[in-house]
Amino acid sequence: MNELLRGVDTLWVLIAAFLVFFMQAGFGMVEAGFIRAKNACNILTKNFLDFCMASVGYFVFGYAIMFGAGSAFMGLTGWFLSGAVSGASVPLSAFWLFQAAFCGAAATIVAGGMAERMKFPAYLAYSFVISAFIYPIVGHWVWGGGWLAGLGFADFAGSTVVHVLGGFAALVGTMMLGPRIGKYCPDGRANAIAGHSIPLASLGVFILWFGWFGFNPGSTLSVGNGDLIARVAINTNLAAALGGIFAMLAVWKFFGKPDLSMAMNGALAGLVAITAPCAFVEPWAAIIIGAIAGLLVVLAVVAIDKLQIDDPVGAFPVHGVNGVWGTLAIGLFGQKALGLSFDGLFYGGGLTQLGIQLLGVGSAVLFVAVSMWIVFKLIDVFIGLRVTREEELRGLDIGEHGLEAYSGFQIFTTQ
Amino acid sequence: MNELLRGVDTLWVLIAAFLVFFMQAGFGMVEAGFIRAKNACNILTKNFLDFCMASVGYFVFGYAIMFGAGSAFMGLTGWFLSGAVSGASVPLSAFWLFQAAFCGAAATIVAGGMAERMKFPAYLAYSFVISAFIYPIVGHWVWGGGWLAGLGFADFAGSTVVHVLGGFAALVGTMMLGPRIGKYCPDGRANAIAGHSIPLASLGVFILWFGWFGFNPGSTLSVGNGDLIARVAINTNLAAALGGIFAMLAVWKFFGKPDLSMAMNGALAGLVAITAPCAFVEPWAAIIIGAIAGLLVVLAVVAIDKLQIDDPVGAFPVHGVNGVWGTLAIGLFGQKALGLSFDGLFYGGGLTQLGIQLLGVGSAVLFVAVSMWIVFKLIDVFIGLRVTREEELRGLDIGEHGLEAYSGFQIFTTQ
Amino acid sequence: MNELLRGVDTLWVLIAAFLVFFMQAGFGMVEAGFIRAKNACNILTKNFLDFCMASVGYFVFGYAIMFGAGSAFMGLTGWFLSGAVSGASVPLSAFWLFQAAFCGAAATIVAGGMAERMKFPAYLAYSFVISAFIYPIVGHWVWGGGWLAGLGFADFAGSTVVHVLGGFAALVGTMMLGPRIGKYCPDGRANAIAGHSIPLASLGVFILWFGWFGFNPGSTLSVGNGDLIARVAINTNLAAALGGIFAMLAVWKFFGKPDLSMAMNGALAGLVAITAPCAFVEPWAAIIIGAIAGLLVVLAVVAIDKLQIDDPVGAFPVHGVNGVWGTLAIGLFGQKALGLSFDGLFYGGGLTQLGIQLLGVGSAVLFVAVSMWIVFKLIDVFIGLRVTREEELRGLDIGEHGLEAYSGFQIFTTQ
Amino acid sequence: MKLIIALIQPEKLPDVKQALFNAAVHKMTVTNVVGCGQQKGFTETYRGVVTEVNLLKKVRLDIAVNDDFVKPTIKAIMNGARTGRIGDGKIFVLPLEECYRIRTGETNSAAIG
Amino acid sequence: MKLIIALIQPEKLPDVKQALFNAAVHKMTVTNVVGCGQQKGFTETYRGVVTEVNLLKKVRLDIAVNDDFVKPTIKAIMNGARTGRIGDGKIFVLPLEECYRIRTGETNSAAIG
Amino acid sequence: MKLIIALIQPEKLPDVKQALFNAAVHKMTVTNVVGCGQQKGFTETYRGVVTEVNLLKKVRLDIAVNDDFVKPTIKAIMNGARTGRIGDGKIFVLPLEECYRIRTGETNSAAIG
Ligand SMILES: Nc1ncnc2c1ncn2[C@@H]1O[C@H](COP(=O)(O)OP(=O)(O)O)[C@@H](O)[C@H]1O
Ligand SMILES: Nc1ncnc2c1ncn2[C@@H]1O[C@H](COP(=O)(O)OP(=O)(O)O)[C@@H](O)[C@H]1O
Ligand SMILES: Nc1ncnc2c1ncn2[C@@H]1O[C@H](COP(=O)(O)OP(=O)(O)O)[C@@H](O)[C@H]1O
Repeated sequence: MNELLRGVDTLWVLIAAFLVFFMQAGFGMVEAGFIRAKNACNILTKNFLDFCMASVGYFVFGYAIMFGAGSAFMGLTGWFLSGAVSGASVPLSAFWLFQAAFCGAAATIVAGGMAERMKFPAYLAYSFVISAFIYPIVGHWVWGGGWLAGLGFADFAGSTVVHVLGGFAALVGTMMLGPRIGKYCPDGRANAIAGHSIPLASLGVFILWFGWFGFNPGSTLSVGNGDLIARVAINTNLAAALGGIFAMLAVWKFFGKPDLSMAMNGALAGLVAITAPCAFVEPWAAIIIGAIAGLLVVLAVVAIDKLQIDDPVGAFPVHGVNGVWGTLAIGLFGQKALGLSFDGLFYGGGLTQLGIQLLGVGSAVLFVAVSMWIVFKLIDVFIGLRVTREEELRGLDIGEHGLEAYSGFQIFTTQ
Repeated sequence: MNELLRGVDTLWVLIAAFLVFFMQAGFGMVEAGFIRAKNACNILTKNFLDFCMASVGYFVFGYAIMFGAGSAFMGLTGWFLSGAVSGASVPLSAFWLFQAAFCGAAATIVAGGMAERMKFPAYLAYSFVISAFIYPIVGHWVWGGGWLAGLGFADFAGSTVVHVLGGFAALVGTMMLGPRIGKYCPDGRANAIAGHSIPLASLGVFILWFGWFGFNPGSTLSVGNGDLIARVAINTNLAAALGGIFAMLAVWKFFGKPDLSMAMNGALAGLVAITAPCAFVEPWAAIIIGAIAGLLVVLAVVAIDKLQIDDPVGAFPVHGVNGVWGTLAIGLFGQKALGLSFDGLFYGGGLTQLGIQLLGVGSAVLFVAVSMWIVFKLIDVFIGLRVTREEELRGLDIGEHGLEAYSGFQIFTTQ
Repeated sequence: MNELLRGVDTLWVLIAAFLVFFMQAGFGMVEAGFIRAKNACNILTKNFLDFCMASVGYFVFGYAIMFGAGSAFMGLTGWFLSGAVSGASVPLSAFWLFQAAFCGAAATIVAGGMAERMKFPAYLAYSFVISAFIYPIVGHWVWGGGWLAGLGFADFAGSTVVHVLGGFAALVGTMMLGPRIGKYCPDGRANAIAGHSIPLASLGVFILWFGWFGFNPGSTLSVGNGDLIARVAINTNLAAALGGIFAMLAVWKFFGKPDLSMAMNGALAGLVAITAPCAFVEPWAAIIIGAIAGLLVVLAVVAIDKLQIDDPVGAFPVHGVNGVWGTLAIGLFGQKALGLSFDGLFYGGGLTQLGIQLLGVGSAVLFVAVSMWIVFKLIDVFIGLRVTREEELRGLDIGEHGLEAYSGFQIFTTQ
Repeated sequence: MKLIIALIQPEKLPDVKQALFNAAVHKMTVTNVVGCGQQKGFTETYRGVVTEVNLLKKVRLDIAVNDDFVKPTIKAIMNGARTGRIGDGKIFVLPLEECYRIRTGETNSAAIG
Repeated sequence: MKLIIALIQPEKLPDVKQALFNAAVHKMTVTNVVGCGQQKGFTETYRGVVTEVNLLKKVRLDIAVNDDFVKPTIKAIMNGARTGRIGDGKIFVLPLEECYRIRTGETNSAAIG
Repeated sequence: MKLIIALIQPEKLPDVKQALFNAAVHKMTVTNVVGCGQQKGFTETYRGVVTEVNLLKKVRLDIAVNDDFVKPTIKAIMNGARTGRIGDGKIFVLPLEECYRIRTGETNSAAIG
């Protein structure tokens, strides 16, 4: 019986891990679809290799830092998984695979924000560092028994650990890189640089939504009597749907037309936002959280464009902004009855949980911003972050990889 | 032990729900691939948002109508899921998610038939109405304890509830819209308007086939000792394979070349047809059902083209015609020993079950045709169903969404 | 309890079967993406129909030959599954579906190697023969209680049964067909014929990797306490990641740029190589096996190009070469403690297991090479293997299927 | 002989083809181009950025005709393509010195039609 | 100087390039076009509808040459592209007044080759 | 009137457009082409095969101008497109006999700009 229980839990964690792995394809298609054809191979190579690098980095260093015994800041045992112990009632291998897929997701978020101008070797270096060190440290704080866990900070499936981390790393990197050539006119107006394949991007969004059913429900790490995984699943779905609808309505109202690319970002925003609270809230709260996420992503896209921060796929608005929103939403809608330390504001729990959430997400932002600023600066000095103007105009596919994404097709690479 | 049993069943229902959700991506890719590039964003937006709308509509109204207590015609309790009860031995949230994904599938079938000329706001209105009201009513009849359930009407996974509904709604809508500009010559000859991406469509068919393994086997709603889910799975696969082969052979024989787009429609036809009988028949029957479905889809495509009904992706031939065929097939090949009320015709049960099936599918067709005719008429009057000639020629992507599917690519939009 | 156990195992085997089925989409996208647009429909039709044909062939003949009672060479009972028994503690239907999906995978590997010039009817004939007869015979030797099973030959999930078979069949076919027009200059230099859609290929690789989580872990055919499926899953992932990284490094070093298409082939190579040993080795061994696979695939691609064997997608380097490597790796890294007959060379078991592995893979190669040579020769005589020069230049999509992959797009079909 | 080059709106191609057909002009070559003219471009709102696309999609027709066909051809194009709105397009006429039909080796007037 | 425009079948491009190479013509510009001519088009049977596609894919070559190269160039194209079947294509010759090489600023005969 | 055809590197299009704009040339038609010239092509290493791609991507500009605009237009293109490296491209000038604006029916000099 215990064998079977463990078997069923392992099955669930593994299936969830497979789904989270598959999100990598979703990220790849969304990011590639939203940029120009001449850089599509480049982003796909980054996306593909950062998962490979994350697998290695998280095997050698990451898991030990995140789940090893150590200080409140980071773990220090279990390098190369040797001597490491599982963080759940499933075999270490299964737990590791699930966590490694998360780590890969965090790493790949950044590729989108820095797309169309970042050097490939620089990206490889970045992706190893984030998955071997930066992500595991924040992960340790929250899920590895670190100081935030001790305070009662709640982040069920990683709005902070994965998305705030990825989103803010993308923001730092994007600002350091500067905008793509031709994105802003001398007079400050922004030009739209349209994505080359909305169908690919749309497929990617569906894959991500699909994979998120592993990301959030899988974070239960156990099947139990089914109640928890079912609640997490319904919340995940509702927040995504409402995010999509509200982002579409917002863009329709503000810009006159229902833009699919924004509606899709809205669904992703809803998914990011529900990631932290999915276990601790009721469906009606998921609906509100998703709807607000849909609005937030539109506002954030417009805002960073005003600031001339050129984020081609919306990595920061989706993951950064809504990662913060989702983390804070726990302090508003969360319930003690559903496993939280304190009731949220709207359940009469006052500001305690909200305060803890704010502290947690604030610390994560600070740590990521500072550490990634240093990492990118170092990479810039030793490898160089940005390709040459000529290479950027021709496209990184030829320059960095000697390969075209769509050989034989007639495509305008500059206009 | 009971906890574990419930946990395992929940796991299964959720995984099946995820797979059914993923079919949305399949529908999107098939529909987009089979139409012209200039309307690809439009159909993807429809496809994307109808799932979002279905999530909301089915949450607020749909579930209550379908599974609430009420009359033989419709349920009336459990609005907003409050006070609703689960229709299976799994948590309400899990059961709802599975059912909501079905609802989304029914809604999205219509997009394909009415593609390349239907206004976007009209589509949004339609998709809310079908998922909040029309689909749940038919669903109530069959699965919610309504009058057809009482008669012993059998539709295991929804040939009637989902596919006949979607297929006939598409037929009504398509006829009301009229054909695309340039589809029929003044002398009545039809022109082929080729799809813009067969690879995308082919990916979509694989995703649908994959998702159907959630759709049909998942409709067991419980794992049991594995026998039933295994039987459903093998039948699903065999019918799809035979549908593909026979559609290819038919088109090869009649038109000289093995056309992939038709072979793929054949596989979908096989899947639609086996959806109702999958639990009640033996594999050899699944083979015959699938093969006939493959032939039927080819004949139906040719027939509706003769009638100048312009259904760009074959929504009616695939879902409507084969939904009827599958429902009736139960009356021929079904077995009492496998859970049916009466043995089918070929098992010596006479015409009883066949008669019930005919009554059931006939009523559904009637109800859908009438109600959707009214719905589309009202939409036509208040919103307008069809875009202008100019917009149709330029493409709905620019007109409705201000977005191109393949920015930078050289594409002929008219010929 | 026993019911539940059987139910859970069936659930697992079915989910794994669905994932393996989905690999068909992955193969389709990889193969289509790596060839020219003018032949994309053709390869997709082959890919689509060989799964359909495999479903039929494996139902009628294949299963009986592979798992029926009979001699050490082949089984002879259970035609049409009637009287057949399941090879695992799950229902026959579930076991069959899992095995049929494997059979489809073996068949489809060949399409890639022979792409862009093989006649469609010839391919249909080939795919029926391989899935009804050739694959089941080798399968019987290893998994159906045949002579290799008796010797203690180990191939956990099919490096030999599936990949060596597919890879060497592709090699034989490719050599018999000769290179594509324009691939080799009169002076012997090779021209690169670039694939038409790297994004599609890259999606395909992700789908394959995802599906492999069904292929390898699913081959446990039972959940147990989770340990085995978790070990298989982590090994699968690590080998793929390392294969990707090392292929990229190799191609970067030898040819100056990190070519995505090669890195992706490297990941596939790692997956193929770990398929046989995944249950019998530790993660560190999986890392080494994957890394070597990544190097091997690059060397093999270069080598067969030198020999003027024109394999457009690398079917032989990926599946043939690394199928052999993976099978042999058991003799090096395998452990008795993990279920092998003898310890591998590096665990002090001497050369026994390695010898058995060599014998097994050698026999499979021999059998496949000879039998497929005969099959292709017969097809060549009776149907003709290769299309005309004119059709090859125009593309097989128009010639064989009367269909374009990307209607409306401006594409150069010759250069 | 002249070579007539016309740049028209893509959505007018069916109408122009019909008009040319009515004028007994059956041979032509069609190319996808993008162009700048007086037309300012539609407004895209991709991801919240309002842009004016200034290279707009056009279709280019190349029609080689004998001298007596120049007028009717131009008239047909005008009729088919005109909406009266900016963006309707342009027609250019170039001198054409020789013409060959590859299949038969015929030349000039005999080859052109 | 002349500008030679040839419209050929896409699948003949390798042969034409070879023939031009043999005639020492190494410079050219190639464009994807679709065209109507005497050729009726292949029959598509997409989803059970038999259609004749009337705008067929062609390849357009633009080759600027000095006057003494006109004849050999035309002959080479003819040789490479001719199959004797409808659809083989057309060649047009236009007067060319000036030619510049952007890199060096050379003009006319010096710039053309 | 003349028809100016320029073949330039795709990545120089923004610069050439800017230069033309500065020279008050606002109208043009842009086509995607591939070309052979003195440039040998970048080296691709697709899947371990080193190739020299000999049909390279270029952008073709067609600009119809009145005679007094010919010189400034050519100069602007030269300025925008020149890098001094092989592959910079070519400019051809053809005589243009007539020009029509479809919208208004205006002709020649009045129609061209
Ligand atoms: N002088 C020119 N040279 C080359 N192409 C031109 C010229 N003028 C117009 N065109 C082409 O014709 C198209 C239509 O021009 P349009 O905006 O209708 O100009 P107008 O309003 O002056 O008729 C442009 O997009 C461009 O492709
Ligand atoms: N008068 C013309 N003007 C422009 N293009 C032409 C003309 N005649 C032929 N073409 C082009 O040449 C291509 C080949 O013509 P084709 O069908 O071979 O004609 P023919 O049989 O008269 O030689 C056509 O598809 C078209 O693109
Ligand atoms: N004689 C010609 N006829 C047609 N196109 C030409 C000719 N010469 C050059 N081109 C076009 O110009 C492009 C650039 O040529 P390029 O390699 O820069 O030549 P060069 O070095 O002689 O200036 C070529 O790719 C081709 O498209």
